[in-house]
Amino acid sequence: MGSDIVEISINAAKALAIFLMMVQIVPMLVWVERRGSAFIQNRFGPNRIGPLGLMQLIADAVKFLFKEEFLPDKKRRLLFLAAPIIALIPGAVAFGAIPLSVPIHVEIFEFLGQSWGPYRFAFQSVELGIGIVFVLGISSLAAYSILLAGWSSSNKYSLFGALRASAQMISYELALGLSLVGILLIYNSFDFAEIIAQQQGSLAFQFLGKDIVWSFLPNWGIFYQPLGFVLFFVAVFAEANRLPFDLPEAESELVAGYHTEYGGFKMNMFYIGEYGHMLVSSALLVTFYFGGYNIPFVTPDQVLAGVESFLGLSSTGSSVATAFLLHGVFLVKVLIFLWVFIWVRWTLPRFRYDQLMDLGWKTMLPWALANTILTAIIVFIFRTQWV
Amino acid sequence: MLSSELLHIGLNHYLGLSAVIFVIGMLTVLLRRNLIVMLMGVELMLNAVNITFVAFSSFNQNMNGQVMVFFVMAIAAAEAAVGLALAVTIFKHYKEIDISAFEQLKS
Amino acid sequence: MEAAIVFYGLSFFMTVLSLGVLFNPNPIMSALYLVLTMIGVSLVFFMLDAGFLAGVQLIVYAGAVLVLFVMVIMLFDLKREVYTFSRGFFTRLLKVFTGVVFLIILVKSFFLVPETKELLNSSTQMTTKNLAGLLFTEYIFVFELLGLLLLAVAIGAVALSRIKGGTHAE
Amino acid sequence: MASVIAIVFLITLIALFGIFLVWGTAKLGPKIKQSSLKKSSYECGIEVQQSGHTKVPVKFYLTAILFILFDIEIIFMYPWAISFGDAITNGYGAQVLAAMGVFILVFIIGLLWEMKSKALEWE
Repeated sequence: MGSDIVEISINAAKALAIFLMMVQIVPMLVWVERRGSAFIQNRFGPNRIGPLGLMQLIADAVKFLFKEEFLPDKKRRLLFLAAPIIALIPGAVAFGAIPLSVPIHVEIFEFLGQSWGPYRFAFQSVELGIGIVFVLGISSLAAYSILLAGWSSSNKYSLFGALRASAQMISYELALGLSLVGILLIYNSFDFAEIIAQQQGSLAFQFLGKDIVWSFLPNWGIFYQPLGFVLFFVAVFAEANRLPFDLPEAESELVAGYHTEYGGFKMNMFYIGEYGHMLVSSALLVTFYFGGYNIPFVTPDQVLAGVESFLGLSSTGSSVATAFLLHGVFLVKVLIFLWVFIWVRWTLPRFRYDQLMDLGWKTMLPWALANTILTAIIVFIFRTQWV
Repeated sequence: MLSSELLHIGLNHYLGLSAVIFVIGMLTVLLRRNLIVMLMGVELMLNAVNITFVAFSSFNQNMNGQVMVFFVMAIAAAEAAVGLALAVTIFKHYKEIDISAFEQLKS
Repeated sequence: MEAAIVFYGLSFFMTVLSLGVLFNPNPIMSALYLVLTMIGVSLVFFMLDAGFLAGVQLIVYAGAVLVLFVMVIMLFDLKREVYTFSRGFFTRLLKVFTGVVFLIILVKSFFLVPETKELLNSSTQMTTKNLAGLLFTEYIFVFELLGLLLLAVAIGAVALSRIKGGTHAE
Repeated sequence: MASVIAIVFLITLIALFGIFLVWGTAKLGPKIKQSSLKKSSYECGIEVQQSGHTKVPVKFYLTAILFILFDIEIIFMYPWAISFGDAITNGYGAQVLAAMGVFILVFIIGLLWEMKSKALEWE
């Protein structure tokens, strides 16, 4: 395949780094969630250990590791142990398929007396042409960890929590998948990088075959798909089992849902999975509706030229600097959405289960369908060359 | 000579893989007694056929095979839905999922 | 070289996993082995440059059909089976023999297929668009019929789930 | 090929990490003799009412069936959405739109029927 040792090792290191980033962001989010909810509820939150209570993360992790282990009866022990491991996979793999910045171009350089050819490293661990379908497919595997956890716990509350959670996830997956059809109609691509590339600069669209530019708005997907954005946003909450859709762990009815019988780090792994889901959802929201890693009104090429002239680096160096700058922009956008997730948790009350299913099947699905039809007709009218 | 033929992955390798999986699926349908596992065997067989379709389509640069796989997937899912709905109905009636318990359906 | 390693590794795992579906007496383990086989099939599709179908395989099989299987097994609360395989030594032998003969016939017939060209690296994006083009020109009738079929299945499944007791009420 | 290697590598990495964590908690935690009471399932402290597995409402599985069917219809919209722009520029956008219109009509009929037949009602 023409790949040499440098390329392979850098790709492996990249995959490792992105995975570690996902794992590292979880304790931070737990901290933000606890401090943030304390802030919203006018409390202090964890503030004893370290500055601002930041060391609480490490204390928690160590405490989780040294917890006593509970196991249910022998028959289902394998599945009981496998469920938390499976919970990690969808979030991390899906996050690996989302581009976090522009690809880095490395020019030919001399090293160890050999010249190493020009490289192109994508800022993501799995580069696929069909990113959207892959991410949807991988996230739909999250139902298994929940079902297995509930089934193997030998506890009726766990089982019901698991069934509720999986029924909820598959119901909202319909609205999620359908709300993306609008985005696909507008951008005509399954590739995240291509979708982001079409969102650079300021708002420009074709109207009856003529090009129109509105320079006061960035070229973001939300201006093309406001209804799709709302539907996707709500569906993403339900997919991540977050409040107001956290029925599976409704404490008043089901003890703690599917992870009632789990303790220690195994329970924490479910949380890593859930926060990973949140991370992927925020990244997808940013990618589809908020321009991805683009700085508003500025194209990545302009950023690259600016960096090159301003810092005076070589072309490789400026490519790396641009990639990390845009990655920072992406992270800021993602963090804003992660904060929204936490904010919503303390703002809205929980739904009742029949209301939840009604919302998914009878409200979201028809609206997503309406959004699809409307987008198709508008795209048809706007893009056709009416002579 | 043989090793280079083995290392160079061509169409026949994919067809061989699909043949193995197809036969395993077939044996699952033939040998198991559990109705649901038999349905799983049918899914295995359909997937083996899908591999064949995609392999031929990719190696011959002909998209018709992939369209057919798309249809097969849709029909397989419909088949699984109806099959499992029937299985649930039968289970509710006989409290049993063993295929030999359904012999009296004849009468 | 790496293609060979990936292919043989993947085929080995898929064969083992599908044998797991066949031999495991616990239905839920069979279903989980099947999930892993489906993910393997999706990876095979990736290797064959059919990225869109690989994603659809993940969504439809791994994410939907097998979830239904697992749910139904939980619904019935199926335990480890005492009698896994069908009765009769000679019947079993005959069935295995049929399977082996069938495998031999299949493999022999595949070697009749002329060795084709290299796998060209076509862009996945283009393939999906070609697929859609075919879907909406040549296969448009089948496509609409499938919509009707899915409607019929939806109605039928709901009707089947409504049946109480059945026709042979005691 | 590179993408397959990357996916397999990533999944292996995560699985190893998870196995390491599960193994670590099993090794590091205190070893306390597990009594039968401790092993019983947790039901808020009261005695266990029914052991583990109760019958599950058929409702959940009906939802899963309907999900599969609608999911496939949505999957069929994806290639359409991808190629719609090209179809418009090539001048046969109206036909493709009409074809999809019929399909979506069938989808809507299905959805309406499910609503009317109360298959989507949760008590």
